[in-house]
Amino acid sequence: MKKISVGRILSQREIAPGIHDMWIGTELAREAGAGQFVGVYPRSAATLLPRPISVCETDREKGALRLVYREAGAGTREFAACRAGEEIRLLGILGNGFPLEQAEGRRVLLMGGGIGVPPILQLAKDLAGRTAGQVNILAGYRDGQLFLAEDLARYGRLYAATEDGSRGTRGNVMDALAAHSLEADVIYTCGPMPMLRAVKGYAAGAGIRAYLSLEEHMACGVGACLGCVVKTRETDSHSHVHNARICTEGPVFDAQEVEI
Amino acid sequence: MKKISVGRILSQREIAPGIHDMWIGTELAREAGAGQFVGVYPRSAATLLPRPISVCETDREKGALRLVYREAGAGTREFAACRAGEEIRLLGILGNGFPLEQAEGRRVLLMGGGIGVPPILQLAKDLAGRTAGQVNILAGYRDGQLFLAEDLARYGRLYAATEDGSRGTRGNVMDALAAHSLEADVIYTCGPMPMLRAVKGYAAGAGIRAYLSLEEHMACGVGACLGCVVKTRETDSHSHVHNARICTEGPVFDAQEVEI
Amino acid sequence: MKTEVTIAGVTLKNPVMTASGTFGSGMEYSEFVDLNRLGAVVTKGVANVPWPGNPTPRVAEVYGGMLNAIGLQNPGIDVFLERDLPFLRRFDTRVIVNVCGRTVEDYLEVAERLGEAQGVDMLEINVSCPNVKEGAIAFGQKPEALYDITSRIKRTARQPIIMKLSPNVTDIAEMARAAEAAGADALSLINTITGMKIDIYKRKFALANKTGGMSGPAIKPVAVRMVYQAAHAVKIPVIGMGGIANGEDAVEFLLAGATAVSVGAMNFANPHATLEVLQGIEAYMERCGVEDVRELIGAVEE
Amino acid sequence: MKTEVTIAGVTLKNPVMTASGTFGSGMEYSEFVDLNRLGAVVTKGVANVPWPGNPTPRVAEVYGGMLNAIGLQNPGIDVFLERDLPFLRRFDTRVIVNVCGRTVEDYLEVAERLGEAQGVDMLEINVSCPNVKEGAIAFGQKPEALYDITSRIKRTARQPIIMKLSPNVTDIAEMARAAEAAGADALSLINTITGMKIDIYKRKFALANKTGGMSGPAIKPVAVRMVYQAAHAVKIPVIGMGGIANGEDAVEFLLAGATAVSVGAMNFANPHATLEVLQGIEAYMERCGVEDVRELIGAVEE
Repeated sequence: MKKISVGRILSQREIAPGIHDMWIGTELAREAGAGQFVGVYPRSAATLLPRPISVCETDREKGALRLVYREAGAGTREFAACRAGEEIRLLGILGNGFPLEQAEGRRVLLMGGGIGVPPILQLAKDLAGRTAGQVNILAGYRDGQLFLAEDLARYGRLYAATEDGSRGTRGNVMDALAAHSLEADVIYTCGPMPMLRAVKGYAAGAGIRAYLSLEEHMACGVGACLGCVVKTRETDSHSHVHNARICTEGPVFDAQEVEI
Repeated sequence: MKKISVGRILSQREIAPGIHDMWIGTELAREAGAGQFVGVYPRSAATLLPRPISVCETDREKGALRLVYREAGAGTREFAACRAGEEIRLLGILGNGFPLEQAEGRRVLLMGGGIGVPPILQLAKDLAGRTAGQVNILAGYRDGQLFLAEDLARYGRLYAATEDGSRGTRGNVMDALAAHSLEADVIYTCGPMPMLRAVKGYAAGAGIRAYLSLEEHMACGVGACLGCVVKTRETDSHSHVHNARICTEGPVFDAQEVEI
Repeated sequence: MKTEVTIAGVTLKNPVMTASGTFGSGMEYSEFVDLNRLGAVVTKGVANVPWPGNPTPRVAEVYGGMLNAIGLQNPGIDVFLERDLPFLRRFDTRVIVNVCGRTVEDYLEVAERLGEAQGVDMLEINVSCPNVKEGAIAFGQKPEALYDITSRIKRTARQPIIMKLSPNVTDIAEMARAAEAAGADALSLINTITGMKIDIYKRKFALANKTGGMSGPAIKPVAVRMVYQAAHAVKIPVIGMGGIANGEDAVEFLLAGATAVSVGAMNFANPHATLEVLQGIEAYMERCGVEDVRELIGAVEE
Repeated sequence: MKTEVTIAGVTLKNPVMTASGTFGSGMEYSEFVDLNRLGAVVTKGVANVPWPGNPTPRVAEVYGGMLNAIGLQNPGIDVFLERDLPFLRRFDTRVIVNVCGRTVEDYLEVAERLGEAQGVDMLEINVSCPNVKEGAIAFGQKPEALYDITSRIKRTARQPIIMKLSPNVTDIAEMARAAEAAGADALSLINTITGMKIDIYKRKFALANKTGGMSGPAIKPVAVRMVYQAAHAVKIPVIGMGGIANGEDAVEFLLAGATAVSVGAMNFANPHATLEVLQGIEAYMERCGVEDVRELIGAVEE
């Protein structure tokens, strides 16, 4: 169920230039699933809208939620300045999350690019033991700062790609996919739009299922404002036009259903 | 000279309901005179203008400035929430201040009403020993919460007036003035407009000098915006109309010069 | 303490409503707010057929507010009548349906369909959406055009009509008078103010539509001024909106002349905003000894 | 790094100017800012005779900005020429004199007097002050009236004239075209947006004038939109202003089509604002490899 709640920051550190890792003590940790997100409210009177940040990891026992986000504007800059012990206002839990059941007994490939890497972590954790063989994880980075790589490696076989070639395969996750000629029955992915388009194209060609986690500017985060929509192949049941709400019907969509 | 500077809050406490007493460590303490004021900047992005707050007391050795202010809106509410050790942005020192030389060897009466009491304190300190006999101080309050009364009593003979009659003379400072039939050659006063009008009238009738510290909504605080003006008897040398800038030509005016 | 207000013969239990387009058709926010406590729910704009709206990005944040260029995406009158209206009718609140169109005929078709429907208390006519090319705003920026569409809809509508005015005009009083003269039962204002944001590092417009409608606390002083001017230009009731975040903001609009108020963009910043506004109004009445909220309407000292 | 821009043949060392009415005649802020570093100083409005302005309160704070109703208090052209102009001429910056009046004749008289003066680089004609009853705004809200006064002043003025436009209009592009057609050498916008604030506990208007002109970061998106629309409607240069607080804000106006920018209300929030805006523009150029600031003018991707 969606609600406003106040969490307490447990820890905060910069794990790569401009990439911040925040653990928050919040009851939302118990219901938060891989691929879902929370709206985080800045305190400044000049920035009123909640910032959508996806679940990176949850510790259900401790009731702790991990958010790994990029410092991109006034809001995230403010979050980055928050210290352990401070309170933070949250809206959530939001979105549909990744369909775990689609991985049952299948060969699974997880692909994350840039700030799309964090949601892959909780997904890899949740899939552990449910898939056919070990999960393969492709993580794409700008440079050698492979944030979350160690965490990911714990839950699957990690293949890195870096744009500058400093670590792993030079190029993006698609290059790494080819380099390691990995095979899969289903792909789960999150990352920049060009990467998602490439994955969608690859999956269509290979005739395999792919689930994409999409991003878009949001206002309400709960499906009321219709700010964050994606063009869909079929008429969407809510809008009755070819537009699904990323915050509500998404952020995770079957690649075949969306036109990106 | 006017400038922007950052002070550090040394202490803060509520000395009467909604009345706050803040000591700030700032170099401005060395130049700040009785009747002058500083612009205090709120931090909130929603409140951009400096709040004019008059000098209550200065400790020139320690470099400490005392501001006693009423919680009246978003800005002062924010100040009231500030704690010792925090930084606070200041604009100043502003305004002309009380003309101390007019007190030399004269019988002096100081009159403060409500949040107009604080500036009287530094004035009383600065006049100590320069006047004919002891300074008489009339302080008017809403109720028995006689904030700053003890401080004032150290520098002159204090007569209190309270609207509810709980302490001193029932009524305002004019009632107390009559009750104690005090005499003076010169009056310095700060308080609400009705009180200032009464003092102006009394001084005119008694044929004595009176200096009024005026208040008005301000924007820039440095004489540029012409937001805070008072109607003057003579054409003002800056404006060339009958308007003087309270922030610059004032806030202290000879009662005969202003039409209030 | 009396909080009822009446608009065109329709009594609201209190003056707090939702601003069209910020509250969907009530469903989404019913998880946060008990709709039974609201004076009225104003729906997202409904057209005669489904509208796809504009390309994304559709929203951008600005200092103290936001810009939107949704483009009135909506599922159309059929779906509204089948799905949204029955949902709203389950609650004890007034239902005001916002009507949009590209041509006068579009508006008339929707008004007719709603006229046959049960449980629609009033229609709000959106002639001021800055984000759709045809229709909409065109009707809302010239007094003659506003007079024409208002009188035509009034002849068709079975329910009272509220004309929602655009702030993007030289003289809001003139627009208010035109709508009143044409038979409008009430006015609501302000709709959003046209704004623009540019991403200086990408050198691109923040919105695909280039311009968008600005809302939020940043625009409140403009809204209060226009509500005051409109309320003093006409005799019909005025519904005030524009950046209302709390009860004090709402009271400011009432004092300026509004009979009711709508909470818009602030629902996004605080899903409980509508109820907090209501509680804030009641707290103000308590504190200031106001027995009947109607005492506040237009009560600013002239 | 080149920061020079040229407006009507007058070259400014950089595009940062001051907004009329927020910087006096430079004297007050010269304690905080080295005026030699500014592209131009735009003075407070100057009339043919001293103006007393409006009663107080004249200013009020609003969310992310302020309202003012100073009413163009000014000492008149004589004092300006004797005291303020000689002061400004001591600095190596361009001097732009804002001209105000109640009748066309008032404007013409001031323009004539300034035509005989040395060291006045341009005139900015204020036909958009919302706070004076006669004249001013009346000329700035109808294209015909704007065309008339612009052409008459142009015939009299010896210096290039900048027409300062009001945002309180339905169609800013139409106003911009009218001024250009009448011979304006440049445009500056936006002046303040008319707003209102009510003290809900006193139930009084915050300003003695009831309404006031709104300025500050809160209005920036409206200003950027209007500057974009005006710049695309005319060929003459446009000077952009409205809530500029830092270099990034200034760059946004340049990308929207402004040739120069003015810092207004933010001088009150930060007396160093003008220089920080200049430093911010230079930092942006450095970071983005922009050699010449003129590359930025209207460079938003269409």
